Amino acid sequence: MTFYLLLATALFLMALYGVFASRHLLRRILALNVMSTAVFLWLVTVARAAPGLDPVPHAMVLTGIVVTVSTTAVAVVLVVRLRASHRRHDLP
Amino acid sequence: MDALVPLFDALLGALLLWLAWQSIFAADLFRAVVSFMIFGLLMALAWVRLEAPDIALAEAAIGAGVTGALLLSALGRLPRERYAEAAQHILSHSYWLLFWAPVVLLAWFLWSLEAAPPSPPGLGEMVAIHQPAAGVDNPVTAVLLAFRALDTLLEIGVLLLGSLAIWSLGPSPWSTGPAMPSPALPAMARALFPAFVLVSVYLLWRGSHAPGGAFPAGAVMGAGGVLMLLAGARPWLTGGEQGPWRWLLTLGLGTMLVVASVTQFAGYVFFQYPSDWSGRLITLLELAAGLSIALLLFALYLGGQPPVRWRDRGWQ
Amino acid sequence: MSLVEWLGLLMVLFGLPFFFLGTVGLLRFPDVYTRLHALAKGDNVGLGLVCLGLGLQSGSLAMTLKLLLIWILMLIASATGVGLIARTALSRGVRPWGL
Amino acid sequence: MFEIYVIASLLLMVNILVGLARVLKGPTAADRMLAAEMFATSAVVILLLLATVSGEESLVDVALVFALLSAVTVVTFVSRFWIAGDSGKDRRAGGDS
Repeated sequence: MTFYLLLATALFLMALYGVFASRHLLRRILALNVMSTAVFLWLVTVARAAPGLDPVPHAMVLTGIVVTVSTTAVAVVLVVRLRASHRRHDLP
Repeated sequence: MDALVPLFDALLGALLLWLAWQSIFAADLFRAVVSFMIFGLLMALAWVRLEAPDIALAEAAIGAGVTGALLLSALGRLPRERYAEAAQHILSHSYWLLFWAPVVLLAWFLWSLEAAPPSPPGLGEMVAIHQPAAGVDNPVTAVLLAFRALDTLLEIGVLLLGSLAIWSLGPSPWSTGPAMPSPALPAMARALFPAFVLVSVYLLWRGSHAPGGAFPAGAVMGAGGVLMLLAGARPWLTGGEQGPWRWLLTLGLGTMLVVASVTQFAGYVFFQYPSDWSGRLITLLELAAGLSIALLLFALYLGGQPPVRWRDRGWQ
Repeated sequence: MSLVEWLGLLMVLFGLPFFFLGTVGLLRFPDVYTRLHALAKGDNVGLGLVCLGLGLQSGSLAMTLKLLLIWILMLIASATGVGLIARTALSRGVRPWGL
Repeated sequence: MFEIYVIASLLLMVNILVGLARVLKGPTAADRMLAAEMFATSAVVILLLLATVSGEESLVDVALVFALLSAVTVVTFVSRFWIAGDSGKDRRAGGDS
């Protein structure tokens, strides 16, 4: 279990750096997605410490995945629009 | 065999780390997107290892379906430069100092977890006690649609808000030109479409007693819609103001609200179901939510308001 | 173990090398078209043998049908996908190796 | 017998690891996509093997979803990325698009 916690931590930190440091907006969106996956991984791994299987964090993660999809879609479309109208794909 | 399973985990973890690194820092943007898609693929395996088949199913359905399609389509609309500048990082290396704070915090957290392994009571027992009242056998479905139905309501609300935001940005940016790469494509789509319907109905049905449910079913159906669109079918989801699609997009949210309010007027708490009706109500909600999740994901993929009339896209 | 289960195990073991050979082909072949050829072997024959073998071992009709459905879906997807990529590569002017 | 399947899934993971070299090298976008498709097939097989080992039937459903959706990725790649992008680049370099 510790192994997956470490993995989630490493993924989260890597993605955190990526979100702040990359210039291309699509890359930031990818980093944001990796970051949310790391958080889900953390949640599910911690939930396994409880005796029996705890379905509540699983349901939370399912909800989180849907929310991530919608935010990703909106962000991707915004990047495409920004490119079309201002010919750039990074923030000023 | 006992030594093999940790080896499997270690290999999986190393692959995940490498792919995440590639998808964030690779010089070529297409390589980054492909790495991200493979990352999603392997995350499904990780969920399986963590005994979360529900999440594995959702991750598979969404990562291989709408998210991948959306990222690839967006990449097709961005200019294909060598992305040399895209790999540039805007922070100087001294900013790495900023990241030591969370590192230290997380290390401390991990250490405290190791030092005193928590034995959290968890909510598993409570769910198990109340589950018979919910009328479904799958605990995750019971949590999603009975105990924490408010979360699901808001989740569908977020999906609806997302597609509203996208539609308000203008018409769909993907080319709907005549490019049909092969005559085999429409044939494949026709052959696969029944399978899409079959699998999503099966997942919906399974949701009441095993991993499955409205969201994976809706995601599979939405991906089926994307495939049909790419194969040249003219969807009946149009930008015109007439038609049933606006009602269908809000079907999930509407049904949940109606059920919640009716039970409230009948003297129960918001989203508390009468116990004889619980199973049937949950099935109804799943059906409505699955249908509108499929449509909403398809609408999200379109990337803008669909045209009032879809053009025919024959093979060139 | 019964004879049918041994047969299933044998089929799974026969199916797996196709994936390893597919990877070898993916890495060693010189152009897209030959790599497509290597890939399709794993998709069609390798997965087919594994699905049939596991279906024989599962002993339930529903599971066997589900495994067969997986194989058929993969067959359809890979057949059209391979054709699609090859045709597009040709029309975009990617030269076959040796021509 | 189940040990064999665990070893087999481990070998398939190693297979994916080795195949990642193609994603890294390219040279055309199609090569990278091909590698991703092969990983999808490998993941389906790993899921089926793990389903047999653990007796968890729902893993077969996950494999089914992967098998069904693998077509969507290829078709989007070809018709929305490869064709929609600027043409003529492949012709010049014999690759690298």
